[in-house]
Amino acid sequence: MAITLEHVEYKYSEGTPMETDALHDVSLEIKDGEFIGLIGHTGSGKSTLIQHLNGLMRATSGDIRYNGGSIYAEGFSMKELRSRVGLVFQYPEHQLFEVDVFTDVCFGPKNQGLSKEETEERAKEALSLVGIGENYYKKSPFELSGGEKRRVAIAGVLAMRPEVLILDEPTAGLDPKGRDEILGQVVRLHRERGMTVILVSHSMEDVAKYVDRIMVMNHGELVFNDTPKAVFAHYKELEKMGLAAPQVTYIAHALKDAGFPMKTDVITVEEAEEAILCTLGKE
Amino acid sequence: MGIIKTKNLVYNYIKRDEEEKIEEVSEAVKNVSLDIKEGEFVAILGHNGSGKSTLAKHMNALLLPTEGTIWIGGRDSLDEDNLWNIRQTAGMVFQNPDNQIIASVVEEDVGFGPENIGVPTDEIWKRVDECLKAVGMSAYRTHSPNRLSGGQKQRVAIAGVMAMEPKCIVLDEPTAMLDPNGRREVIRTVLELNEKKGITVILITHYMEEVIHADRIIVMDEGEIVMEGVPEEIFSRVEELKKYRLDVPQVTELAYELRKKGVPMRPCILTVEEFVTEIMDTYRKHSE
Amino acid sequence: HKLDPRTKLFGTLVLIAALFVADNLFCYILAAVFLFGTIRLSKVPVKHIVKGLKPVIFLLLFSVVFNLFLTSGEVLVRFWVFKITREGLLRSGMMAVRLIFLVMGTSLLTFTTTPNQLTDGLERSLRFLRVVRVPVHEIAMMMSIALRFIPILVEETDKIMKAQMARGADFESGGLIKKAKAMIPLLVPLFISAFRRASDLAMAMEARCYHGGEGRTKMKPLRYAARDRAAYLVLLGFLACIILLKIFL
Amino acid sequence: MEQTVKAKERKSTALFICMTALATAIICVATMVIQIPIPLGYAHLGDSCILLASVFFGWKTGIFAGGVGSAMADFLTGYSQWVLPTLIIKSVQGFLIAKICRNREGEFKILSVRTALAAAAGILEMALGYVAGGAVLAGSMAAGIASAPGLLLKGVLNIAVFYVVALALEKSGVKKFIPVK
Repeated sequence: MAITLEHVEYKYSEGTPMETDALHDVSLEIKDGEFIGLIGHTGSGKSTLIQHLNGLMRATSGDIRYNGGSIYAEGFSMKELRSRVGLVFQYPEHQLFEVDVFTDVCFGPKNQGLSKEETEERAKEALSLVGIGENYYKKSPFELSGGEKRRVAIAGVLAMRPEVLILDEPTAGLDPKGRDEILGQVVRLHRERGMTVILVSHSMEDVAKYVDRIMVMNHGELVFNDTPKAVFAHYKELEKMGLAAPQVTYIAHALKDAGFPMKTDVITVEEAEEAILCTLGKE
Repeated sequence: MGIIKTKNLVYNYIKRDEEEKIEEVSEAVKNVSLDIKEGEFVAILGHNGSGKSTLAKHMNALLLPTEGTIWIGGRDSLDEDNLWNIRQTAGMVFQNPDNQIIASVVEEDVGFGPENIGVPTDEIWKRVDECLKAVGMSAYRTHSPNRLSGGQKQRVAIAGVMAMEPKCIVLDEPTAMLDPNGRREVIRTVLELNEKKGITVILITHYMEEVIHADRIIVMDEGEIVMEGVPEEIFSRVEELKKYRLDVPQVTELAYELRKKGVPMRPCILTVEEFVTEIMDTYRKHSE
Repeated sequence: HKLDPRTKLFGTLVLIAALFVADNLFCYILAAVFLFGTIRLSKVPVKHIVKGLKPVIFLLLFSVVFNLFLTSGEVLVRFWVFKITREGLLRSGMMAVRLIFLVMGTSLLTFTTTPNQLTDGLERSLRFLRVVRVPVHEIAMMMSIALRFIPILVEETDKIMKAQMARGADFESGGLIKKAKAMIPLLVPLFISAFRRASDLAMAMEARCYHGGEGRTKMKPLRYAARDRAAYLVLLGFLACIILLKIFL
Repeated sequence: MEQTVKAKERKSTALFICMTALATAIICVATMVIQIPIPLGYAHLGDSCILLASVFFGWKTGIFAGGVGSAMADFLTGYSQWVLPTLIIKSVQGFLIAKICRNREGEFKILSVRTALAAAAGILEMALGYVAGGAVLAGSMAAGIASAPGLLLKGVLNIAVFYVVALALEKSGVKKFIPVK
């Protein structure tokens, strides 16, 4: 049970002078139950990559396997794939359309051809997973706040009971508390339901805090694919790609350069605190 | 009197149902009084829905106070004759870069404001040249805005406001939809305008890293000003900020946590350099 | 092709008028000379202009075939119920040439003028309409804003479609009603987001002191240059020749 | 209270311009991009968007957005010889729809005889207009008439789309956003 990409290439407007490489020889594996962070600056190919994972874009060459079978094989149902690999786009405004929140969340399961009871049951379950209470069911999705819209949009995908959940910058434009709430719910989904999660984010601090593995895209290539600690150790290379490491990593390096003996592979505030206290305590 | 001054400003949003009957009145801004001096860099923080955007729109007379008064450049916004003067005094940059660029060519968009206020053609060209240079976008002057990155679009929007030669520029979450690179570009541009041209800047945001260089920070919650002071002072009150759904930079948080654990530190650390100096002091004392 | 957009607009209009007036060989020869002369001057590759003909091929063939067989007159060839007449041949040939010239002329305009320049040109040319209370400035403003938002909305349409396809939406299959219903998840978000954009944009325009066309100055005022005057002379001459040819031949 | 009323009035020019411009852009995009397979080729949704814009926003927007939006689509996709006929046909279409669907007080309902008549009139005008346009451009009536069945079929689909989307939009409370004229 996994998604594997083998030498996937994607070219825009192939065969014309405008041809551009959006993905270049990307090979990777996403195992069941992993929590992965995908980072890269705007235009690095990360959006193109996630759209390949559920078949919205078709690779120019290379192969993508879902649970062992190629998704490009004849007879493979893309519709089925899309309900297994749920993708939530960045702007909830792009998918909310129904008269009320509840009906909107029902759209996904209804498209799967489920019965009315089953559909409603799933919608209720999905909404409770993202912390939207029953008092919201009859509200128009257009009257919600930014954070609430985002949660309803996630519920709209969760209602299809996907095995993999891909979130494209779910916290963009939210205030700090809103960011923490959404991410907290995603973490719960991952921990309690064992759902595979791929989080696309610009916030290194968030990625460092939550994910098991980071994939870094640059100019359509997968440049790093490792644990957060290992990836952030390359903070100088990340900077050249227009990315960065969490601020605490810089603090650790700055301290070390100033002659303060401590380990530098810290990526969260707690780790940094512990490391500094450890050094100070020893003396 | 400063460039922007409000006295007991109140604004109520009135929600009406289909028959135009009043359904709900919500107080977006409650009794706000503040005074911003010329040349100041003021940051307004607050979570979504705290009333900071509503307050900002008063500074450009896009909204008029329900009660109380706001003076922009000494002019009362309730007096209709002042409208265009106010909008020339205080320019405004909005959140979504796509929804505020009007023309299909960068330089034409920068010229839009001056065209509206009847600036002669030669003067428009002079201003457009200057403003594009000031935001570092001269190389893109004949490009279509659609091909620019978010940060570049916001810089064009800033140039468009600058071309009207305002004394003050109000930025309403200009970085909320940008990636980290775009955010840095925009903030650097804004800082430069404030320092080099002496333009009053009012920056509304919820990214704490962006406000550490401000002269003054105002925190809003539920339509009221709840905290006000220089960055060092505001950021030393970590718990209070968290109560208002705000964050502090990691370095500030780390210093705060260490201080709680008994490591001697100044109460407000905003940059990595400050942090390193403080820790090294302690470390040397320890080693002795 | 650095002519004033107004000149180009007028030129295209003259060409269209000439083609509809023309009804004999000399007129067409003259039009051909004029058209190819302008194409050479504009330095637009002929290949691009020929490509513009593709979409009208069906219409072209259709009218040629119809005129070929259904015009009565002196019969040249006859097989079964079909007969090709001399008049039919002439007529269909003329139709074809007329259509081809029309497309070539208009695509020349498309290639040498950006929609924005056209908007500017139209605004100035139609200024006289203000006398009869047509809001020419507002119309031009709407045009240029619409042009700015077309690419943005194209991209947005694509994103919305993908977001809904990720939720299992199907835009292609089913009967008429099902297809119509399938458009709700696409068009509703598109319209709502457009309303939002419109009100945001209106606010941004107001914030930058927009208050209609009164008292506005222009950053890029249109000015006729010497080459425009020359072009007008050529155009008028061309029109005069066509009319003379039509009357005297 | 007085001030807010004034503010609303002042706002109307810019807002009206922007709303109409966006409607124009939507019509253009719907004509160029959204394609649905039907018997006899593909249908675009330009006409349903003209219906939506004219019904919701009134005749001024109908004329401008309908005519210019569709003409722009023709211009941008390389059918430039159609620009002029389209401009005329679709402007009249927008005007007809907006005028027929509203009663004297300027009110409208989606589910009403007026709206149904307006939609039918709009589509008929469009089909007739293009038949005539095709006839003029190709120089023969037959060429124009040959395109009629396709046009009508597209028209029916567009009316269907208009109804379902208009009802959905109305339910989602869009009317609030519409500038009052």
